[in-house]
Amino acid sequence: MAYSEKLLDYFQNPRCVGEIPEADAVAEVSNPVCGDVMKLWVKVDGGHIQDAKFKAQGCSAAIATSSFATEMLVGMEIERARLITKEEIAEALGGLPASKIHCSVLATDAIKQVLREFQPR
Amino acid sequence: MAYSEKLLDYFQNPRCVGEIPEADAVAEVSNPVCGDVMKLWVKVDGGHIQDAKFKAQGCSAAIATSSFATEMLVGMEIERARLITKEEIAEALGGLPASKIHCSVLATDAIKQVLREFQPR
Amino acid sequence: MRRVYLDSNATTPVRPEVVAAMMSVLTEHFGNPSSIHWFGQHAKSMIDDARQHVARLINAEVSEIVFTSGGTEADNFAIRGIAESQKAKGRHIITSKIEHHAVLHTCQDLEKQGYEVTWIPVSRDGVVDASSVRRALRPDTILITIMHANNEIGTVQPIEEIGRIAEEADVYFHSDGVQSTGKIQVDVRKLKVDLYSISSHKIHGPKGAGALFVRKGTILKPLLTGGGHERNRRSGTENVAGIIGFGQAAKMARESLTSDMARVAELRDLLETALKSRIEFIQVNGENAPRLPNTTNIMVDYAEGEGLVISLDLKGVAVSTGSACSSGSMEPSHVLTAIGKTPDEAHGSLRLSLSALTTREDVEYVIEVLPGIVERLRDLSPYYKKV
Amino acid sequence: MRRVYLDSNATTPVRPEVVAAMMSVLTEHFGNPSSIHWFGQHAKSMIDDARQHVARLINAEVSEIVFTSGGTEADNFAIRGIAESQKAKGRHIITSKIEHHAVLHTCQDLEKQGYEVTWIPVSRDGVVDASSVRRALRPDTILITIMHANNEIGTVQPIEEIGRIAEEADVYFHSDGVQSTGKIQVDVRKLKVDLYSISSHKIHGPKGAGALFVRKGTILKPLLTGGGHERNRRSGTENVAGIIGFGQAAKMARESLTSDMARVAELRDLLETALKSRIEFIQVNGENAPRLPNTTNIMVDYAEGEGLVISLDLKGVAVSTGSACSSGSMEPSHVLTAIGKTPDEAHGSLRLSLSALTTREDVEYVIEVLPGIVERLRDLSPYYKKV
Ligand SMILES: Cc1ncc(COP(=O)(O)O)c(C=O)c1O
Ligand SMILES: Cc1ncc(COP(=O)(O)O)c(C=O)c1O
Repeated sequence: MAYSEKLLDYFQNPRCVGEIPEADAVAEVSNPVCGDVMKLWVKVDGGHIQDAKFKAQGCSAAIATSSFATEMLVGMEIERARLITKEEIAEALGGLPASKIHCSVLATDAIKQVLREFQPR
Repeated sequence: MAYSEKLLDYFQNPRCVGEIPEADAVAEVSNPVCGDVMKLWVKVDGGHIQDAKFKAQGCSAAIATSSFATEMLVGMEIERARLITKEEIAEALGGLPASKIHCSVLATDAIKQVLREFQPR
Repeated sequence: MRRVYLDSNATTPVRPEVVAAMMSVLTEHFGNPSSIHWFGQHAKSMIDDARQHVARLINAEVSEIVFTSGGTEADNFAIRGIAESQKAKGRHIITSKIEHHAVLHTCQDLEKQGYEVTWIPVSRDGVVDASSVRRALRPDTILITIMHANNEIGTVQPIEEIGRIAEEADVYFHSDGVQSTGKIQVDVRKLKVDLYSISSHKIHGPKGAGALFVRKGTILKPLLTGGGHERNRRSGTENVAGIIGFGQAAKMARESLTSDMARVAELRDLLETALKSRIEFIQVNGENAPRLPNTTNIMVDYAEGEGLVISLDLKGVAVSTGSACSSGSMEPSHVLTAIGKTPDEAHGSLRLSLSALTTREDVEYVIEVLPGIVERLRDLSPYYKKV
Repeated sequence: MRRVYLDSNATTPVRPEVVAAMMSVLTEHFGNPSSIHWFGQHAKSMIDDARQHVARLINAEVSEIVFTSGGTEADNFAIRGIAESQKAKGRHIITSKIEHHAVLHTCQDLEKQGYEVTWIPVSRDGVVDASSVRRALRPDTILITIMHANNEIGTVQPIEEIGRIAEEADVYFHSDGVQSTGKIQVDVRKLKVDLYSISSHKIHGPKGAGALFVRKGTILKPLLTGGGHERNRRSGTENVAGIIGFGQAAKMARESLTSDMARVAELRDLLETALKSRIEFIQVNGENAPRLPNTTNIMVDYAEGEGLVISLDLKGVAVSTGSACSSGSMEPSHVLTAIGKTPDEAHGSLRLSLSALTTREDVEYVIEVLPGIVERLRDLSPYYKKV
């Protein structure tokens, strides 16, 4: 298996799955090459992300990285959330095979877009 | 092994090896491609070949066919000896691999030449 | 963990009898078949036997079988060999849009070298129309190369019909028979092919051995030059153990083809029917076409193929999505695109391929675990709404 | 019958540890390395290990090892690959007159396609003069291909020197290392080669596996296109069992090279000395050149090579005359011709080649039986006169 135990755990038992009906912002992004999709809901409280949930359709790496990134967001300062990189996510999940690096981009794209939604810079 | 038992026997235990000091005819032929050489001595009595001996330097098939052909000659009518073909020799020895057919030509060449020696036509 | 292998179009387990035959080569009969001594001649005679088994499997003559390192080399050899030997006559090649990469990329490479390639489309069920091959013929056509059975969706092409067209037009005809051989009856005389590729590891033989059928009289430039092995058609010391294993596998494939494949078809049908009844929003690709008895390719909406494969893998079940060879790539399968699927649809495809060694228990296990897996992934999808 | 195998330059017996490693692949780890499930990934990781062993044997990096079906494919791949990729730059190739047929016939084939080949002669001892390579260089030279050690007479070529010349001239340099690898220390960095061919079955691995070292950055057109295996350098499902066997053989060759080859050299020297003292009118070819420790090629006047081989075979001893590959041909060996032998002389040559598995008893048996065989054949020769 080319994936780490941790990544497989997030794929098998994804955290933060679902929707937030009264979300402050929602983003939907997709990867034009492989067709993976992620939808991200966040609730914001002051400078913090109070809650976050996701749904995704895609490969195991896309689902795991989406779940992991969403979990990271919960309780995080918005300013810190802006700094999340695909490398940070990939590393925290024990690395990704070269052909799967682009999957973690899905999550960072969703984060960028969701933050832009309610607080455009 | 690509050779028959019989051929190997003639290679290992060649018959009619030697020289005939007072031969009626001697022929020496060689194959320009593979370098094999055969020398053939015959003693003739009337229309018959009374005795025949050979020496050869060459591959196993060349030695076996030379020996077998020389043995055939002993006691044979000259007219019959003229008719010996490479196929006859090869068949009698249980066949030859395609790449070794030319070896039996050495013996027929020697026979032709030796007969020409003492009774040119 | 229980392990179920339903990825036989990627490769097959090696039969124990094949392993035993290879063992004897590896431990005892290690000679080089080109050597004239006992060790070499013994190895040579074993290869002769293997050649006979492979020839009989497809009704070829022994002198028409050229051993190669596998299906990919056989395909390259056939296509590049004809392209080179016939280039004075012309540079037009006809192929289909659903060929294996070994044919597809080789034809694309020839395009870069100045050859012209006509890519014949297929129906929505994944079948080439023979008459479109006829229409594509030109005076400078030198080769038609159309696969016998597709590796991804299992559809069988009308090779006999195309063979007649090629014969009439006096154009060389190659067919990639890597997936068909050992699964359906193959008779190269009836098919009227000039060249036909086979691979050992798809019929329970070892990887690294294959063969190209080269009809007597076919003018083919060698791909590998050197010591003049294989009657000057393919140089290189023979993979004796691999070839002997291939021969044994071919022998067994021929002997039990009819009964094995009847049983395999039954299991495949059981699998397909059960999945269709237990999982909504799925379609079987190529369902209405003539198909290999062992293959089913399903399209699962609201889920992605790799996620399905990994989920099944975690339950011990080996299957694939798209073609095994392109697993590193993210592009949607060119075969599914050719039968009219959108990239999104293509990404949700799953190939389950059985073999003579597949058991009913294997199939039942998959029927048991797959619906739950699909359900779980769909619950994660932002698009899926339960009905 | 006692069987003694002294034809190790043709092929070698497979080590038991190699057979064991292959067994585990054939029985259990049959997955296709391209598959993403457990069966495939396990096979893939085994190949990665094997690649490491092969890389270490010649001091390459793992990413520089491309597995092939053998030495012949590696040679074809290197030469044809550079010829194609560099043809815009030029079409001149430099090689020697004593290359293996896999190089010789490939260069001849390129000549027919419009490439120009300079054939460097060798000394009477069978060695290329590096300075003649330098002199042969032209602005349109795209490749130098000179073997590391000769298969027939065992002479070792000045590859390091030629490597420096190639580097200075900025010309790609390939060396056929099929016979050198596993018999002498090989360090591709020190040799400054860009491409280096190896074959598994010459180092106690299975037939049908080999490798081409491709220095990082080398632009090489693939010979086999398809699924993009081997980082797009060589397509085709990997011969997993063969590669794993090759890896195990490479590991063992590296670990015991120094001690094995010291012992082998001693046995070879014993054999050579004994034969020279017991048989008159024999010469050792390449005697004064740097030579492989395992090879002796003797020329026996007044006897013919095939007759000697068959006679020895009937006593259970396997050796060869000329190159194993050309056993079907009657032409005198091009190597012996290149070192100045007449066709007649060349026909009386005998190659005895030892391996790490050769025992002192093997050698002593040959010393015992060969003189009588020579004597018997000479007694049949019309030219031989006892002195
Ligand atoms: C239809 C088809 N052609 C060719 C090949 C290539 O054969 P091999 O795996 O022996 O290189 C395959 C297998 O991957 C295949 O399915
Ligand atoms: C020097 C040399 N090069 C190339 C080859 C060809 O290698 P293979 O036998 O693996 O095709 C051989 C062996 O016959 C050889 O001795």
